[in-house]
Amino acid sequence: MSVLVDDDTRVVVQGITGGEGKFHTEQMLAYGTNVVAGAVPGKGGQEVNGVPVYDTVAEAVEAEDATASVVFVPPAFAGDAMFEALDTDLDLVVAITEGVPTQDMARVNKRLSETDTYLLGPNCPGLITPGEAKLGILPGNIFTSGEVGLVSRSGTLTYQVVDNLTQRGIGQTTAIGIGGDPIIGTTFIDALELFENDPDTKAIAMCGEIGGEDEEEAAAYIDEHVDTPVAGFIAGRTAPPGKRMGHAGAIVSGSGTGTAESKIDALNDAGVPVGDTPEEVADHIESFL
Amino acid sequence: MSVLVDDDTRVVVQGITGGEGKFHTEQMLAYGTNVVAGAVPGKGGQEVNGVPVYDTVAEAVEAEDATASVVFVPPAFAGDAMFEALDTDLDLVVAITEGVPTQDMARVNKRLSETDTYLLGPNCPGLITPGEAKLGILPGNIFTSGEVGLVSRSGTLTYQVVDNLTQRGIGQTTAIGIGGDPIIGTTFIDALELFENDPDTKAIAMCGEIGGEDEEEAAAYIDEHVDTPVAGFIAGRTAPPGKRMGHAGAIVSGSGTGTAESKIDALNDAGVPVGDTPEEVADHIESFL
Amino acid sequence: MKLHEYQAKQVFADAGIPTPDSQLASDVDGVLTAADEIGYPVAIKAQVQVGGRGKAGGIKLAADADEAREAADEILGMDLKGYHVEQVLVEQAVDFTDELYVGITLDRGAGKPVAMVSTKGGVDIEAVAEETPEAIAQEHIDPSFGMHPYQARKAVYDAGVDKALARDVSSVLSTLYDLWERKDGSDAEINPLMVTGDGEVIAADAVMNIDEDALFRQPELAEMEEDAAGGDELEAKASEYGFDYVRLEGNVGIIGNGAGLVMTTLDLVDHYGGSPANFLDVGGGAKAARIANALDMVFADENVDSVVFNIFGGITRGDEVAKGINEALGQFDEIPKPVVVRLAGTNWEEGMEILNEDLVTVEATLEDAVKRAVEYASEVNQ
Amino acid sequence: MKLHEYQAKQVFADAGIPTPDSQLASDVDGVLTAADEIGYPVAIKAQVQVGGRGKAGGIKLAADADEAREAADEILGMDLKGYHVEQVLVEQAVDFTDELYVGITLDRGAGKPVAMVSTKGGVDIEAVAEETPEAIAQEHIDPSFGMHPYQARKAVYDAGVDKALARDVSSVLSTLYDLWERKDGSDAEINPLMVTGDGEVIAADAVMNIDEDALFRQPELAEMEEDAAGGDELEAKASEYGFDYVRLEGNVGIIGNGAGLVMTTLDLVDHYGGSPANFLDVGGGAKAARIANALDMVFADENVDSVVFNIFGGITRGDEVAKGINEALGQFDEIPKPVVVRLAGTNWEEGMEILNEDLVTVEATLEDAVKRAVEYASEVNQ
Repeated sequence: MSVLVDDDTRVVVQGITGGEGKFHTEQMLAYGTNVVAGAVPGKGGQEVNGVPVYDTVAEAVEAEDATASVVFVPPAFAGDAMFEALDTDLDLVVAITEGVPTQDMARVNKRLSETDTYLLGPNCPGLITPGEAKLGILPGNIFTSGEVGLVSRSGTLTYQVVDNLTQRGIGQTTAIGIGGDPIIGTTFIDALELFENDPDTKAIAMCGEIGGEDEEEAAAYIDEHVDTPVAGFIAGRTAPPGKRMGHAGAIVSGSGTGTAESKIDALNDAGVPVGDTPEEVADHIESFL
Repeated sequence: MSVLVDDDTRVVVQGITGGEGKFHTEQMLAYGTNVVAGAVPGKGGQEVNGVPVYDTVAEAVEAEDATASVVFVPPAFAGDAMFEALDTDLDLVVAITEGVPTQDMARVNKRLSETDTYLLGPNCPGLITPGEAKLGILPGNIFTSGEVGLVSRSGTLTYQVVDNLTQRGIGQTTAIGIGGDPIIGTTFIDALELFENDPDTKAIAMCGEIGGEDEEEAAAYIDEHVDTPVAGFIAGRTAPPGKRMGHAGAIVSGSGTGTAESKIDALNDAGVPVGDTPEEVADHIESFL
Repeated sequence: MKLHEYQAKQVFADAGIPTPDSQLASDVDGVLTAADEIGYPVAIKAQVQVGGRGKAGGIKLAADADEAREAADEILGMDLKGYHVEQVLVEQAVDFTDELYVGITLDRGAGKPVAMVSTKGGVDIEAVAEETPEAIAQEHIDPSFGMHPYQARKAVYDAGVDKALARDVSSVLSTLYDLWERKDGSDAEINPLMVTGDGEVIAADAVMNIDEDALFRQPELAEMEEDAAGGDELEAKASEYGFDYVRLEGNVGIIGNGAGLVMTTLDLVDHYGGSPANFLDVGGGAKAARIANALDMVFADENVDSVVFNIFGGITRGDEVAKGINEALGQFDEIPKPVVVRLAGTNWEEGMEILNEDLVTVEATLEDAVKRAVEYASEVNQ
Repeated sequence: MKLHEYQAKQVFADAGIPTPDSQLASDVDGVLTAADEIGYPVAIKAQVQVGGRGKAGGIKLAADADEAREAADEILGMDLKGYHVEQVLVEQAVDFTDELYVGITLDRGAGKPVAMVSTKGGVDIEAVAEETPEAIAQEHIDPSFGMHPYQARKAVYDAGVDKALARDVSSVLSTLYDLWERKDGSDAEINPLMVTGDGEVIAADAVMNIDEDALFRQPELAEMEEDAAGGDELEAKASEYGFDYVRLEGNVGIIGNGAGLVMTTLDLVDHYGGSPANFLDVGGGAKAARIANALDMVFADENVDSVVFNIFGGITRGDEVAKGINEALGQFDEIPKPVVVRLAGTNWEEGMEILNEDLVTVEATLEDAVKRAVEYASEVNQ
């Protein structure tokens, strides 16, 4: 089993005719993902890699029974694309786009709260259920099917941790990149809840980073609601306060919360061991299985 | 028993220091309504008729445990006053103000859908549970306690129908004026549901008018969900299409719905007799009891 | 409040919606000068607030100055469905290949605005809505977010607009929504939005209704109001007094407080065999002077043969009503038209004491009051 | 992107928020002319992007021309926490009785903006937030509706602002929210909002941070960006190249792809006893030229003694990375600083084939690569 996506997931790609959209559609198809439609205004009736394109997401959903969308749309239009996706009844929207204005996301976030849809991202690598479906830009070949659920704010850090697991022969149920922006849709807590309710997920790896209080809140949630063992990692221990390090989210405000220390303490208090290195995260996970 | 208000209802009056607010607070107090606070920005600390005034509704609610508000605020500021009321956890907001811009109400209506609060109006006379509480501008002396629930889009028409009932010795559980504007909060259906669930309401009088499709929708609702007998009245049978008659809501669009005929037909189809005169409505109600 | 075509076009053009060259003219010379500047052919269009101007002869094409003179002569000063034509819009005649419809209005049932697009523009869109509703693509707008760009596109694609035009049409629709929102519109429509041979779109007509309750925050539009009002003299007077007033065809004058109750009074007049001459709502809490004004207005209507005065006091007080009636009728040596009064509610007893019963007929119930007024009116007509 | 005080004040003043008279000056004569026009006393304020300017000597009061000359001499050209002061704002000195704080920022946890008001302005508001959070009234804003007028009032009353000032302060707060929204602010703050003896309010300082991701739709602010950037030469160069780059205190240069992974590399450098010289994220899908630029940048930092190059390819391809490294290092006769490379993920094998191992040290795992780089750096320092 898995969470959010599997081989029944029917994917519409928003922005399928753009450079990135086209390339990753190819990659997703090659991985075996069920990409059933594209949606690009004015390009309805065309095909990309044999996938039919529609002018609107609503048309694509109706014609091809899509259940999820992946957004490869430039930042200026990505908010609108997410609104369009959220106004259909898709189960999942994955926003890959990096650089979406924060106020656009504040508005999308409000809309999201009115729906039952999961929104991953923006500025995330997507998610993968190894051997079944990949939605996004993750390199499929490093993943392998297994019993570990992985959730991470960072893309390449996810690959690093997965690699450490896979090298030891430890596979994943689903790996979810939730994105590093200040406002994201699906949070650690949402992902933890999904993994907790997935009988095949026997252990969870959770990779956070400095900035915000999502990890602290996740720790409190784990303490109360999660029985599946969790191992954590927090990037940015050495980041100086007040400096922005790539991820818009990775700003340490300088006050009590949001630092690596407060996050690690919170996780430890919830019984979650936090590795000093990705290798140590793999050690903890191995000990759980 | 009664619906929405009774002698436990604790009322905050928004705009209590204005002419209308002051006058009707006096009237409500005289009727026995539990007016516990006023809210007017900058007037916090004053008193009106012995009622303490606060700067914000939130303060008034917290200090005096108010459960309902009545809005007597000029049209330009009434939308904001309703938002303020809806952002506290009041059970009921009654907006008396006439002439609120429609787009303000469209936004208030969106906000309302996010809460569990009942909003009566705007442009409504309020509501009354005879002998217990009056919130609004209805003349208390024509009402008498009894078994009929009354819901109406029009103020003075309500009085007319109530008078016809009271003259025959037929009293009311609660009489609700929902207002005649194009966008209102509580609808016929909401009121019908409340009366249906009130064991003391043995019959319902429903006064509609031309314009919109609320009466048609109410008829469909009655057909499916209401066992309590209902008698109806529709004002505006002789109104020519396209003319606006006072209530912004009372415009007949000229197409199939919204006319007096379509409303009367819909009600009749749902088993609701519609009186040609207010007197006939009283006849029907009398026959139900 | 409905803007004139020329006013609405100005508002649309200012917001960037393409409109034909046009000028307003109020005499034949003005029309000819305007047509010269714009270049023939031109359309000459009566600026009055009625539907179906074209069919009623209020719009004419002119290929040259002779035709323009003839058309201007005919249209200026004509009576168009009861409205006197004082101004025409002289407008560049647009060659078109297609006519679209775009509009924004409030969907009362949904409690939110709706954007509409159709490829069946240029005709009676209400008829299209009734006969082939699927020909009008609808997109509801959440007023807290406004119209998202994708919604404009979706409405356009759903309507089956030619893809080459989609970008321009959705841009017009977005602008129209923006205007509807910024200007407190109740309706904003372009019918037809013409498509030219070059694939351009252009607003050949323009409708904009403004929410009167919001005019206080639309000072520019409020200034247009005087121009936009028009037609009936009594309706103009009522607007001046601040009454909700509608003139009708019958002979029983009706005055009351509250729209629902006044409509009910109309209905009862009809029910008891009479015919209402008007709808007049004095509103809530009317004082004596206002009551007197209302009576004066109804007397000023030549069609009126009798008057029924029906007040159920809530915030309106019976004593004030009685004073107003005495005042209005006291000025006559002989009462011009019989007045039937029914007073109920707040202070009705005080009112009855004050009321001079030599001047009016008093009835205790609404039904009896209406019956009596109908009787009086029918006596006059015998 | 953080605006300078003078830029933020201009934006605030244009929106109608009261600000003191002020002029920008870049030399002593300019300061004196400005002060003459404004009238003494004036404040002379260094325009650099650091907190605590006042304590660091970057703000001085001048009662007359002599004092102004002295202050200008001291401040212009001074080094303020590593930033060179090139401009000062000469500003009317305001007599005040109270200092308030008003601000708008994003509450990440709530995913929505929050408006804040406090009567404890003029001091370190972060300290107030930590020690007496109840002294800062907060009001969360639903971004689909924007800030309702009642919310501005509520924040002001909740903060306990004097009632006589409530209207003015809530008006400033409303305007500030409006700016935050229209200008894509990440923070907008006035600290202090001074209250004068006459009961007027005036923005004595102004902070405005703009969401860099939204600069594409803020052309006026984007023009200010060049001015607003400042300070470190390497950071300016990184911004030109489009790298996410932060200069740090250590001697191990770090290059990688993806913020989380680069931060992790920093953390491991620290973990294994080294000290990171920088954070440099080449982003996703970097080609050879971009990789070469990154190496050039890190070499240009004199503090760097060794470099660790950590790439986990997703959309970034190992062969492109290897080409870029060869290219950057091929230009040297002698490699200036030892480079440790770790390649994983997409096309890592192709990359390893291409990579010239005479120029770099290759390690298979992140841990080993970091350890090796730390070792090299410590050797240099022995």
